[in-house]
Amino acid sequence: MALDFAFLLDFRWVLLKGLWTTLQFVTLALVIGLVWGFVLSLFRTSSNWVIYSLSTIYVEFFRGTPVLIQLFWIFFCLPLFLDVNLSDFTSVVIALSLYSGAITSESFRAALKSIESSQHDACIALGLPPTVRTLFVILPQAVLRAIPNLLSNVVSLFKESALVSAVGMADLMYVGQNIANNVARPVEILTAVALIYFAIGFPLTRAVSFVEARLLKVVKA
Amino acid sequence: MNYDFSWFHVERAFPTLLEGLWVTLELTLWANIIGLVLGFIVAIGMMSKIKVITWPLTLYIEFFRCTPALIQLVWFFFCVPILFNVWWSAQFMGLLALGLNLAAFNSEAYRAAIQAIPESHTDASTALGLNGLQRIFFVILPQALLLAMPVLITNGIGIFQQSALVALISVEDLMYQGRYLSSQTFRPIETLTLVALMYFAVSFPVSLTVTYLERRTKRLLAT
Amino acid sequence: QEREALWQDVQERGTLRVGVAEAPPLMVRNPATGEWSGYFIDVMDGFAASIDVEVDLVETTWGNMVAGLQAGRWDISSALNRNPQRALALNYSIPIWSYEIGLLYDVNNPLITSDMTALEDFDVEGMTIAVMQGASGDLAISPQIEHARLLRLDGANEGRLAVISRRADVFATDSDIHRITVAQNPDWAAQVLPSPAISKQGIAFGLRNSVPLEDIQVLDIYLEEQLATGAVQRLYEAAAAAMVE
Amino acid sequence: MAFVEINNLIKRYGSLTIFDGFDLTMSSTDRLVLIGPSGCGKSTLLRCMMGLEDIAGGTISLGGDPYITGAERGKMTLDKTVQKEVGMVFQHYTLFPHLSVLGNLCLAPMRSRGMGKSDAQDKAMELLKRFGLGDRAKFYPSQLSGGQKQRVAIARALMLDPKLMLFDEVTSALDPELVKEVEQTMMELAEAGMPMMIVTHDMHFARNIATQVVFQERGKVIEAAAPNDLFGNPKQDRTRDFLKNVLNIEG
Amino acid sequence: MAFVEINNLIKRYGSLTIFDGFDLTMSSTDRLVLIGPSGCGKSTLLRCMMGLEDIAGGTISLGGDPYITGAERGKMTLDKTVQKEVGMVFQHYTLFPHLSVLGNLCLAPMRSRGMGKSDAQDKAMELLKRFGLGDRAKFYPSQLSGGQKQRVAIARALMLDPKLMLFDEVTSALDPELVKEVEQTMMELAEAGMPMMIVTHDMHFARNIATQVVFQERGKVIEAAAPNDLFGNPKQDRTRDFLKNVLNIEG
Ligand SMILES: Nc1ncnc2c1ncn2[C@@H]1O[C@H](COP(=O)(O)OP(=O)(O)OP(=O)(O)O)[C@@H](O)[C@H]1O
Ligand SMILES: Nc1ncnc2c1ncn2[C@@H]1O[C@H](COP(=O)(O)OP(=O)(O)OP(=O)(O)O)[C@@H](O)[C@H]1O
Ligand SMILES: [Mg+2]
Ligand SMILES: [Mg+2]
Repeated sequence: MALDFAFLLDFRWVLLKGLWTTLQFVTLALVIGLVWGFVLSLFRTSSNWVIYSLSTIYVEFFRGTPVLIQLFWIFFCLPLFLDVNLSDFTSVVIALSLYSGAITSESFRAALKSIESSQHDACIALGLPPTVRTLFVILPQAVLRAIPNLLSNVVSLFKESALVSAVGMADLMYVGQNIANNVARPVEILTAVALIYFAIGFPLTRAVSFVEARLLKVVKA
Repeated sequence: MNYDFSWFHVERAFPTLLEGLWVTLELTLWANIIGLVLGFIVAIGMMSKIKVITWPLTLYIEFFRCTPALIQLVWFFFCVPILFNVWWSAQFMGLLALGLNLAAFNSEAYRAAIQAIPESHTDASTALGLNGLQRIFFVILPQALLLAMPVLITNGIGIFQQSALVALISVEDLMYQGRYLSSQTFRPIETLTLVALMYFAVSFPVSLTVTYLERRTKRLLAT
Repeated sequence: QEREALWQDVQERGTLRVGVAEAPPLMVRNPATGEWSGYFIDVMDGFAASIDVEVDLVETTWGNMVAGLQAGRWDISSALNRNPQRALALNYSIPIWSYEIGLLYDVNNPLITSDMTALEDFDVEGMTIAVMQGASGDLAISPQIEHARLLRLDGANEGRLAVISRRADVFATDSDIHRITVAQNPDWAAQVLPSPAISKQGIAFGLRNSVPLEDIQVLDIYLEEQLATGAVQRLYEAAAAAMVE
Repeated sequence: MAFVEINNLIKRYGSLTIFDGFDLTMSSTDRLVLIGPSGCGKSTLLRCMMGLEDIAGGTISLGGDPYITGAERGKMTLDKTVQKEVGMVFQHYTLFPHLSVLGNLCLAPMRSRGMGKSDAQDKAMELLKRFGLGDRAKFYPSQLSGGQKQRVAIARALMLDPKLMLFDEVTSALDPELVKEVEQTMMELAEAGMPMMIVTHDMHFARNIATQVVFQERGKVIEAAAPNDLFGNPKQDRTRDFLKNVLNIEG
Repeated sequence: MAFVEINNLIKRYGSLTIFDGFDLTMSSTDRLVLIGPSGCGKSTLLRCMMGLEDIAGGTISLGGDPYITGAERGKMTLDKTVQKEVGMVFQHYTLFPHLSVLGNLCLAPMRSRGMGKSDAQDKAMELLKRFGLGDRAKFYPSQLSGGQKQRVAIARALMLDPKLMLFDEVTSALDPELVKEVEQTMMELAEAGMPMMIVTHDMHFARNIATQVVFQERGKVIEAAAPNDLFGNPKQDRTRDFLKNVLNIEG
């Protein structure tokens, strides 16, 4: 069959709108996931056995089961258990936030672990109270060290978000399928959608390497 | 709650789900073998100073890192035959896509690990009269493997999780069987809950083992 | 099991939530605007007006049509095929349309010749038949196939892709969907309508098991009238005409 | 009454006992240098005095004030106000890598003393100039040499006007060429009359800076004396052995 | 003809010239110690001799055999057979952390000499016993003290029966207490008649072990003499200055 990409031009705004939807819920999920992930990482370094175990199981569950199933579950099972109605958008944001919280917490945890105990000693020797220590010494270093990892998480979440098309959310992938159904030319559409994801994802991964090279030079004394 | 749970069908379907799990495990295993070996070769290639080698490798890595795995699978399954005129089975194509995806991510893990090996080890190898290949095999590879192991295993579990996507190209893995059963029995909620738990039952112990191994290698490699 | 008072709930809410997935011309999503059209949607609009509520369309995929209904994300699943297995888990309205399964194929495919007219002709070794996972084509074809290989895919796109890429030799689904494919890709696409027909199932609206028969009767009575007056037929023709232009 | 007084200190790591009734005193005009073989507990002693380690018994006093009291069960009691009057410098600088030199110096006075920003910065600049680091205020630790880092760490500790400074092998991680600049900074501090406790492996420096040298082994003080006596004429066999061991390469 | 002969060595890092026509000779009965200020090129010299650096000109010979010949453009020529007769020990041990002590020792003989496993192990055990490390064969580097690590590194280099050993500040990273054990090992090697070139900052050790001391500065040999002459009665002002600087802390 002959490939013909020209017709895609007619759909450029539609594809962009799909991308816009994708970016909206990915951004929301990222922000929520960032906060939730940091809280989780503190839970996971907790000395309280119950908090530690629960948060560990939570993180492992969301990292170890297919995101497709998580989405499905939040979409169709959560309303049954909670007996509430959630809009598609809300459901997607909840599902992706829960997932991104889990992967973000791992990045934070690794960063927290990489801060030498001598930094704590130095804080005590300088008479810094615990809150100052956490806010002004530990947190900034943890965030700096976690940044490359967090950025990689942005890329993975952005990519994984293509799955929400499978539960009927009109994101980039879904719009692509919709167009393909309409014009019945799936090869071109699929390729174009892949390229759009790439066009966003690639600069992001480059940014990761850039930040990694620059930032870590400062932080690693 | 306004829903009657019925586990009867699901119970009957359990053996089928186990068959699916077996396929998932096989896929994961082979994808990991491809990912571990090819990933290292790519990482070594990326260390090269020759642009003709690094450019295509960069393109390969970035393509797989920057596009959704869903698209990669579908693209491999449908577009490769159209564009290159080759027909391999769904299972093989799924495996290939997953393996190449994992290799791209693993190569980055290896690269970071290789960079963490002190440069002086290269000098020491030369001083000991080891040639380039011997150095790679006996000095760099084992250390890179040990240093990168936590990330490699995390990636490996990630592929276990992501392998669910092959269901969309009709590879009969756990996800496929789950979806099939749920459309057969019309008990999607029970079936998919069970499927999620089955995935978790595999990934959780593996992940705990990783944490343990991570602690051990750290101690071993501490200098 | 609890019984629910569906129409009462719907009227209190003021909206009737209808689960929809792409199946032109029954239900069509306009990619440019994201708006839905199609005669099943027109029928729902009419019904909603008759009980004095608005229609709220919930987009989903075919694979999730049942799950979303059971989870209460919407009140009615639009355009479900009636079959006994499904009836164990769902309630149905009366059918308002019957559909035919067509087989889409690539005219350049040497395996397919013009004398192949029945499903048995396609059920041979070396033949691969693509179906949409969980959709009516899957449910109708799977039990009848003995020799050919089945390829269960996610949606209509993948089905078409399978034919283009020769992953499958034919793609079995609603003939109306194929009609569009053939119209858009005259260079390679063609379809066979097997005779005898593969399945003679009615397309209806699906409701939860917990919806009492009295409530379903309300819907049925409305549909009965639309059928009897030929309104459904007119809506179909209008929608199909809109598709092909 | 002595300025620093350690009474009957008991310190354990799990089942390993480091100190089992350790005593030490130091006057406010002293600069006490601790020497002894690796693992004898020198660092542990300084860490206990700084309040970094939970002690199982005994008291540690500063200016007659017992600010740390060990408890066999549960946590020791620790008077944080007195603790803040002790400053400590570590072997590996432990500067905060995300803060500039100035930021490192100003953090503690601003956050734990409530000093105003400009006051803190003025004071910091004064200290930095005194140590010849005036032009490094805006640098980040990763941009400094080891010797500069260590001098910044000393300045940082001095920002809180400590009454006692503890130095734990502050030159051990430095290239030989950079040792001297740090030792000179410490000498200058000594001349300004700062009471100090110093752990070092550099016997020549020890001899130069100390007013009193304490040789300890396995958690016990073996010998304490003025530097000329201890180095020139050690009374104990074990001291002699140790010194011979450390110094003979230089014979 | 000298055992080691460096002729007109030219070495650059980019636009930075380290050596611009450097000459040095050493006989097979010599133990040559290189001293000089930081950055003068001592490590670079050893690295050039080991074949680790690409040189831009000159030759380096061992036993009359010019095994490294520099080239202004393109790569130098290097005779790998002769290169293997040179052994080198580095400041930071560079043991392979994933191999046991025995594994570290046996890797090179087995892989680059094709020695059989049991032969290699026998030889390794003999060397380890000679260095008092017989009981550490199964340990991993992370389980050893710094001094033990460095002695293992020396043993590892000796596994290939080198004709010349190069030591680059092998005790600089060690705790003072551990320096001696490594220096003793080197002394023992010296007594066994191994030709060595040693870079060190420890003047006392230099004096003890050297048969010849070379003081270099900015890529030039300033003075070369027997240790007693060079340390006791330096001819050049710059040598005197350097020695004063290094030794005065110990006055
Ligand atoms: N956190 C800890 N947990 C368990 N044991 C410890 C810990 N810190 C130190 N030790 C042990 O306590 C003993 C004393 O250690 P310390 O660091 O005080 O010795 P040191 O005299 O400073 O030695 P060095 O000269 O090597 O610094 C050593 O045997 C050491 O192994
Ligand atoms: N890889 C390199 N690239 C650029 N310059 C280098 C490199 N290695 C060393 N140099 C420079 O070459 C000069 C000589 O370095 P070298 O390490 O040989 O000195 P050194 O005498 O061993 O000093 P030290 O006593 O500090 O070890 C220095 O100015 C150093 O900065
Ligand atoms: Mg110590
Ligand atoms: Mg050097």
